[in-house]
Amino acid sequence: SQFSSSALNEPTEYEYLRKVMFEYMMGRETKTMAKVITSVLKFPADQAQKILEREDSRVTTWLR
Amino acid sequence: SQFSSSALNEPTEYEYLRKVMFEYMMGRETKTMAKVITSVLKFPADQAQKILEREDSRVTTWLR
Amino acid sequence: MGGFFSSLFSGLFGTREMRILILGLDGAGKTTILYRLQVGEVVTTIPTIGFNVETVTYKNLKFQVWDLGGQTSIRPYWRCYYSNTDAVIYVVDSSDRDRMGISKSELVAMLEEEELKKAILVVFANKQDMEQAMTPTEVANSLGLPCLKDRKWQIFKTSATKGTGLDEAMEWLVEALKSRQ
Amino acid sequence: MGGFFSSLFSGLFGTREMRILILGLDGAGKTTILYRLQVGEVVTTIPTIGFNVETVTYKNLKFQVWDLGGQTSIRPYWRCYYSNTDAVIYVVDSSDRDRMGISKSELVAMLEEEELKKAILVVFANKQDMEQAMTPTEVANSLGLPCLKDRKWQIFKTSATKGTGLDEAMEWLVEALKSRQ
Ligand SMILES: Nc1nc2c(ncn2[C@@H]2O[C@H](COP(=O)(O)OP(=O)(O)OP(=O)(O)O)[C@@H](O)[C@H]2O)c(=O)[nH]1
Ligand SMILES: Nc1nc2c(ncn2[C@@H]2O[C@H](COP(=O)(O)OP(=O)(O)OP(=O)(O)O)[C@@H](O)[C@H]2O)c(=O)[nH]1
Ligand SMILES: [Mg+2]
Ligand SMILES: [Mg+2]
Repeated sequence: SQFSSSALNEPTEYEYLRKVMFEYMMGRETKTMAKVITSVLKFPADQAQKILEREDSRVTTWLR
Repeated sequence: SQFSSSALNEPTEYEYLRKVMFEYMMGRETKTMAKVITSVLKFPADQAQKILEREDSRVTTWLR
Repeated sequence: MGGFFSSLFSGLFGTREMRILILGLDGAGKTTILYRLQVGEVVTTIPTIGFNVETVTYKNLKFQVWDLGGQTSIRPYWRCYYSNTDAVIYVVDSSDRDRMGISKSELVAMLEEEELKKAILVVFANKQDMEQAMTPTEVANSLGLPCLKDRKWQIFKTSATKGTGLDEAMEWLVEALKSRQ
Repeated sequence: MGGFFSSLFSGLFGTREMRILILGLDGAGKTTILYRLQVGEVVTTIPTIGFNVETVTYKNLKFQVWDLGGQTSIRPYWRCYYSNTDAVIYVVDSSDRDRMGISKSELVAMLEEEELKKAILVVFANKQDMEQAMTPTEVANSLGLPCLKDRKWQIFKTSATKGTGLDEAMEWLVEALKSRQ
């Protein structure tokens, strides 16, 4: 199957996304990770901004 | 550039990932979105489990 | 009728919103149905790459309804949404005879999932307004519904664009959810 | 010396950890350097697809050190990490003459970024243990360092595997960070 130019270009980028996503989902350095994720996945500017604004106001606590 | 079998198979999947990721990052239905993301990106089982366990103990509050 | 239902069910269902999934092949009419149920109108749809989720109020009951994209490559991810699902609305394009077999395989795979063991199944034999549409009985047989075990199910003929059949189906579903409690 | 530095800097730096990025082309030796700095040993590395981030204590000061993967396809994402960076350690494989031009372009692009305007630059002319290694002066000229404007920078010859040159470089960096305050 062909891959559109807007998609991930190669396995390294895909692997990279997984690594960064894992860190983000584990709550580590989420602001930086959010920047990377929105770049790798080429989010539209307005969506990226919404996400980053949200990161700025994040307060998370974890039970246990 | 060729794409490995472990990567996203086609543009639809890539578009789908973006949509789900955006919802996740905006804090909507995060448990379900986390399941989808770890599936689409084929996270190793142990990583997926860590992420889902973390979702179960998530308490987030947003300033403003 | 609304008053009757609301007073009866507010006690029975408690405060929990029911969770309903709308599944089926691409182009079956899922998104059209979701917005028919929510706003009572036919909306213009594009193929759903992702999902739509809306709160649908029916007979004063609240449902959280998920309409998942049905294209081949994203069907494998339906299962990520199964947890805590009370009912599945399975939509079939009754005029799409060629893909009835695929629709059946997807349905069978879905019903095998542990998380959906207790979910109620409503099949919408949709697009009944089209000339070449199969009858609900034909659709039921093609999907193998008569052979289902340990499953509360029913099939209805609908036309999402004309708005026919949806009310009957939803009423049955509400009753089924009620009696399951 | 540790006592001197710790008492001097605890006041100057306050409690904020300094943020340092290690950048450079793939295979330059970034990950080897990170762990040399952190644990004082040569570790076996694999190409970094992603990043490593470690807290490095040097002269009783704490640095948060980010080592970013340098492969071509993930270099465009370096810029996502620039915010709040106090210093960049730019690592060059001094024996890789063919790619000195690419290394220069990446460095130039990086230094143009607004977020790094105040960041201090330390270049590690690494792999000096190799016979064909360029001298630090040659490396500096190839990278165009002498022409840099409004930038505090210095170059050091290092061998991450032999462990030479790293101390001098880090001492200069600490001084530079101090005088910047
Ligand atoms: N004739 C007829 N057309 C219908 C009916 N229901 C839906 N359609 C049309 O079928 C097409 C596909 O409908 P959608 O609701 O987008 O289909 P879907 O199941 O959401 O498809 P995916 O999002 O790709 O999974 C649209 O052009 C609808 O207007 C119906 O009952 N009769
Ligand atoms: N001879 C010699 N080899 C070195 C030196 N520093 C690192 N290496 C070797 O160079 C290879 C690449 O080193 P890494 O630290 O993994 O390179 P990197 O810059 O992190 O590469 P990426 O992660 O792909 O960006 C390894 O085999 C190291 O052992 C050095 O000073 N001299
Ligand atoms: Mg749809
Ligand atoms: Mg590395």
